[in-house]
Amino acid sequence: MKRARAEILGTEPVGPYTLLRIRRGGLEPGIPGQFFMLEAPGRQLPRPMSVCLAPPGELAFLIDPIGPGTRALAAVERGDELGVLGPLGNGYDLDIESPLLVGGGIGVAPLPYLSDALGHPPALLGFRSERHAEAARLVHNAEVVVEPKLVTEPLRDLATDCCKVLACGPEAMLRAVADVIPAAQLAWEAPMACGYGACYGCAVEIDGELKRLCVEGPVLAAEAVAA
Amino acid sequence: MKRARAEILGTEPVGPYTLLRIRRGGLEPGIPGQFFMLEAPGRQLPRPMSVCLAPPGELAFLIDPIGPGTRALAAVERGDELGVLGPLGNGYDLDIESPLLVGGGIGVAPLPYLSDALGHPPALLGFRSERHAEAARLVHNAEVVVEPKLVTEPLRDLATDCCKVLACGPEAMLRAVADVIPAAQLAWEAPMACGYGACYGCAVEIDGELKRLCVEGPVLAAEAVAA
Amino acid sequence: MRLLNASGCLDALAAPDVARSLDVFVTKTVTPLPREGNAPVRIAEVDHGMLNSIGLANPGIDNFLSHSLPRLGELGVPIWVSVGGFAASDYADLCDRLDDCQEVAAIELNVSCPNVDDVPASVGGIVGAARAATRKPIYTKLSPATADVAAAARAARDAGTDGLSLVNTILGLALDERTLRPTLSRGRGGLSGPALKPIALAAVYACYEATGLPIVGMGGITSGRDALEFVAAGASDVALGTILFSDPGASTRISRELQAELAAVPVDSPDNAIGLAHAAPTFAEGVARRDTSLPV
Amino acid sequence: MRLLNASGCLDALAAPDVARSLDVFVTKTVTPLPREGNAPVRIAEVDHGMLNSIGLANPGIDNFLSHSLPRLGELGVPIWVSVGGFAASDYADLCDRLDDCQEVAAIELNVSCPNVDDVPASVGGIVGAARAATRKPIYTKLSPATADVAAAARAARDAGTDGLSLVNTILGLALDERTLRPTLSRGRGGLSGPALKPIALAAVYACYEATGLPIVGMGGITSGRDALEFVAAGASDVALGTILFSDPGASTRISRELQAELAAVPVDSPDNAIGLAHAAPTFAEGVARRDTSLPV
Ligand SMILES: Cc1cc2nc3c(=O)[nH]c(=O)nc-3n(C[C@H](O)[C@H](O)[C@H](O)COP(=O)(O)OP(=O)(O)OC[C@H]3O[C@@H](n4cnc5c(N)ncnc54)[C@H](O)[C@@H]3O)c2cc1C
Ligand SMILES: Cc1cc2nc3c(=O)[nH]c(=O)nc-3n(C[C@H](O)[C@H](O)[C@H](O)COP(=O)(O)OP(=O)(O)OC[C@H]3O[C@@H](n4cnc5c(N)ncnc54)[C@H](O)[C@@H]3O)c2cc1C
Ligand SMILES: Cc1cc2nc3c(=O)[nH]c(=O)nc-3n(C[C@H](O)[C@H](O)[C@H](O)COP(=O)(O)O)c2cc1C
Ligand SMILES: Cc1cc2nc3c(=O)[nH]c(=O)nc-3n(C[C@H](O)[C@H](O)[C@H](O)COP(=O)(O)O)c2cc1C
Ligand code: FES
Ligand code: FES
Repeated sequence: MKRARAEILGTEPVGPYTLLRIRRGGLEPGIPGQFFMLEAPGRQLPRPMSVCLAPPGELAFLIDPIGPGTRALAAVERGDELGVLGPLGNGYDLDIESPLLVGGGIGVAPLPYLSDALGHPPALLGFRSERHAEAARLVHNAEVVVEPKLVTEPLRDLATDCCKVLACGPEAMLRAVADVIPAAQLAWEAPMACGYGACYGCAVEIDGELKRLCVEGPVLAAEAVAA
Repeated sequence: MKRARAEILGTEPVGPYTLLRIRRGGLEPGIPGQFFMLEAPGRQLPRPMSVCLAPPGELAFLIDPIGPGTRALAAVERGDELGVLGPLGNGYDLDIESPLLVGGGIGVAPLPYLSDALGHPPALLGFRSERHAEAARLVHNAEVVVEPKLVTEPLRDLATDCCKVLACGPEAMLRAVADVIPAAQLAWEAPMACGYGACYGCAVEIDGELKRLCVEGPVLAAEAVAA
Repeated sequence: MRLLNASGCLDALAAPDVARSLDVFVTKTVTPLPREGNAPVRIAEVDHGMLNSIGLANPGIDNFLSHSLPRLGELGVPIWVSVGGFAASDYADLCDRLDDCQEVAAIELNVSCPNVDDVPASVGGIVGAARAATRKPIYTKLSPATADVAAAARAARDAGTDGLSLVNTILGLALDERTLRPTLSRGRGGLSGPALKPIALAAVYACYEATGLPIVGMGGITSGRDALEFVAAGASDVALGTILFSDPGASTRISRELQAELAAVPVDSPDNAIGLAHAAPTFAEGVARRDTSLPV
Repeated sequence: MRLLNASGCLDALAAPDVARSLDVFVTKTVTPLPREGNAPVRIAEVDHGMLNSIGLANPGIDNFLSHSLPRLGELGVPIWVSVGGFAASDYADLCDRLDDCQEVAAIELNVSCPNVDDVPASVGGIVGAARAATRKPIYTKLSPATADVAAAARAARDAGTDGLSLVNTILGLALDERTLRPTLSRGRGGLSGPALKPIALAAVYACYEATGLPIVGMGGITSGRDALEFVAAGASDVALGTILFSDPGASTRISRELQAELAAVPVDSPDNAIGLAHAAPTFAEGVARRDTSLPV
């Protein structure tokens, strides 16, 4: 993990989300599924954000402004500097055959970078509305479903054991995916104060015990998480 | 007393001090020696400031940036808005013959407006340095002394009972003036949280008892203050 | 839900218009004898609040009854009198003196001033003595500076208090920017303002759960959102303190903001939001829109 | 003056470089048996700080001694072990187990965790039992949530503590933005960060005056200026907690800032600033440049 003050190169709306681009400088982009802690201007604690895109010299994050921290991040301006720490946690295992990416809502965030790393495998994305679905444009080769339709329906047909699923999304979706595909790799969320194992705030039940998601995850094998 | 959000018309340096000009709007300038509570951006409490000048449509305050509140006030920018409350307290009694204004340091602040109200009577101003003495230009008809010389020296010769002294300045100076001229009107300072009698924070010893300076003063008869 | 001033944060005789903007005016704490209060400097700003060591400056009960109270009675706002002493008998005497005054709507027992050296006797003892001395509604004001504020609240309830005022200040220190000596002559002083809010909210939450008594919530309230949180935590009324120093018009602003906040919850009146934080999860989840993805 | 981490705010095995940037590493509180801690959600941000209800999640003394301590010993940083229990005998046993470990430079007695239901016995009893069980230096960590923290400090001194760690968190509450229910599953949690600073500073000031013991000061320290204020109030060492979450490099930055602050006071070394806030007025006036005009 490395800490830096990174220059903000720009922000752009993607449906209801904001794509935040920073200068990469000496920071490693890390493995898809890893995350950075981003300073949330005016707030006490940084916020965990997955690497969304890593073009040369840049890092980009896709932000869903749902509360004080993410609203502050979505409001930063080009030229400002932001304290960033990362890459953190464990990303997806990329050493797999015929991957299928599955995302729900803001869970799409890590998939563009993941898709690039895997040579643009097929992806299945679910969103709450057409507007949210605009984020699908960040992911190559994606099939999109919008509520009331859920990703788990097409998933049943598609993903028998023909392919390995890598997913990120809200809890309900991840649990449904885990049911259909026990071998899936799932990226989870938890409130995080530090992101590097210091606070024990991000505890989640893994293999039957409370463990730190920032240390053990955020990507976990589906079996690891209690049903 | 009236509360308003006033537009900042501009700031200009006067020696080490800052002259802050705001749009008067519906605010009364009050009597010279009265003060306003000015919001100090980013701070919890407003700060008391004497009316320094009251040209048509404006109010001006002279600020000595000595701490977080005054530094924040000296740093405001034209076009910003500031919460202001006033006029507050009791000003100078202007119904007097042959007045002599005496000021020390930032104690010069209320004197320009006072001088205008009295038709520019003679003034005696003392400062710590030539740079501080630049503030003397705000007061007509002023004689200036710079440390190590003190205003009390010329005062002894000048003000027997030939004239009525109205003074503002640091405690040491006010006490010295009180010794020479028991009939003087003196404007005192105290830390103030509210400026309108609510907090009892500004208590000072007046006529032998702790009383609220924002209610009884800030201008007091020299005799009122214990030696 | 009524909007009050916090005791010691408004002088209705010095600022009658501000007092009239409130639903209830609460006096500064009155003691048996007159008190000048502590020596200046007795206020200091800190980054997220302020300290005070006023030390219960007040005219004493005799002058209060003869001079202040009659004039307060003319304001047309219900008057609560805050009383303080150093023994249960002091509180009993003060309540006894106030019991016949028809200007007095309620009595607040300040058993929690951090700025006087003699700590008053046990909460239960004081409330019991006061209860025996008056039929007026009694609100007991507690300090958050205790390991178990709910225990003090229970003691007050069992001794017959009608309600609780939560919270008083907690001791803090500020050092002068240049000398590094305490800014306040007395050294430490009571911390109020935004820094106190989470502590005050926790006290209201715990005491509501422990006693179900009516609670006047206070501590760092600066917005309608803050007021709503105190109500949700269990306050039936809320009081404004430090915010009045920078914004004498705060009560009007905060009532307006509160209405907007209620529309968002959504709850139609503040009274229907009382204790919402204690509501059954099912209800709360109903309010919550989107499922978060915590795997637990 | 040494720079430590606050217990529970750094895992030296997860972030060895951060631990090595400190003069002393303090472990998260270790209890007799393993503890998973409280159910999530167990952290929440508030406007001027944060709440936690971790609940002493730790591997228990056996695993700590067999797995963690040997690896901590290899860091090359002096190790203080924080211990916690629910009876004086727990503390005695823990101290006894640690007494022979040469990796352990000192023991911190956490008698002040707000996130466990069983409140430990009296401070004096715990410290006395611990003192009898170990020759290691003992620092007793106190809570600011008391009417008289100096009394607890005296009790700890009389029972044989070598120093004090001041302060632990104080209970606070945060409500979810949309549901108005407590953000933490446990309801209330310990408040840390800038909002705690004036309260912590007051505790250090009072306990230094009351005991003269060495004090590790902590509570909302985010800058060199904050560190200097804790030292001036009476801390001989200072610890960083919440700030480490947003700035793992805080210790290096704060030491640098502290040097600059000292130059301004002016004092040549932090140790010469210890207790400066208690210095004779004459000295302080010497430091102060300009006379204010308070007529008192
Ligand atoms: C490893 C990891 C990677 C992450 N990557 C991303 C990312 O790339 N992009 C991104 O936008 N977020 C991401 N998140 C989630 C993000 O960190 C949180 O949404 C953020 O910390 C919330 O902070 P806040 O202050 O804005 O909102 P909070 O104050 O923490 O929560 C605000 C309100 O939102 C509610 N809430 C909580 N979760 C949700 C939710 N999911 N939707 C709607 N309301 C909710 C809460 O009830 C609360 O009322 C990630 C989280 C983790 C752990
Ligand atoms: C009625 C009244 C009218 C006033 N009018 C004016 C005015 O017109 N212009 C103006 O500039 N000020 C005026 N003052 C003083 C001004 O209000 C204070 O200087 C201000 O409130 C200080 O706030 P602060 O946060 O900047 O400094 P504080 O944090 O309050 O003090 C900062 C530091 O300055 C030190 N300090 C305190 N007083 C002084 C001082 N006089 N000189 C140097 N250091 C000092 C303190 O020890 C502290 O370390 C007036 C005060 C009153 C009561
Ligand atoms: C200047 C000042 C004076 C106070 N005087 C009293 C008092 O006389 N009696 C009392 O019960 N509380 C007193 N308090 C405490 C307040 O009533 C209130 O409990 C506390 O300030 C928290 O509310 P706030 O954060 O909104 O100010 C005083 C507070 C301040 C700031
Ligand atoms: C997440 C978290 C966990 C903590 N765990 C412990 C602990 O295990 N033992 C302890 O004595 N204090 C613990 N504390 C309290 C800190 O050691 C410290 O006393 C407090 O946070 C104040 O310092 P700060 O404001 O700099 O964080 C914890 C604090 C936080 C924020
Ligand atoms: S976020 Fe702090 S330990 Fe995981
Ligand atoms: S400043 Fe508040 S009473 Fe005078």
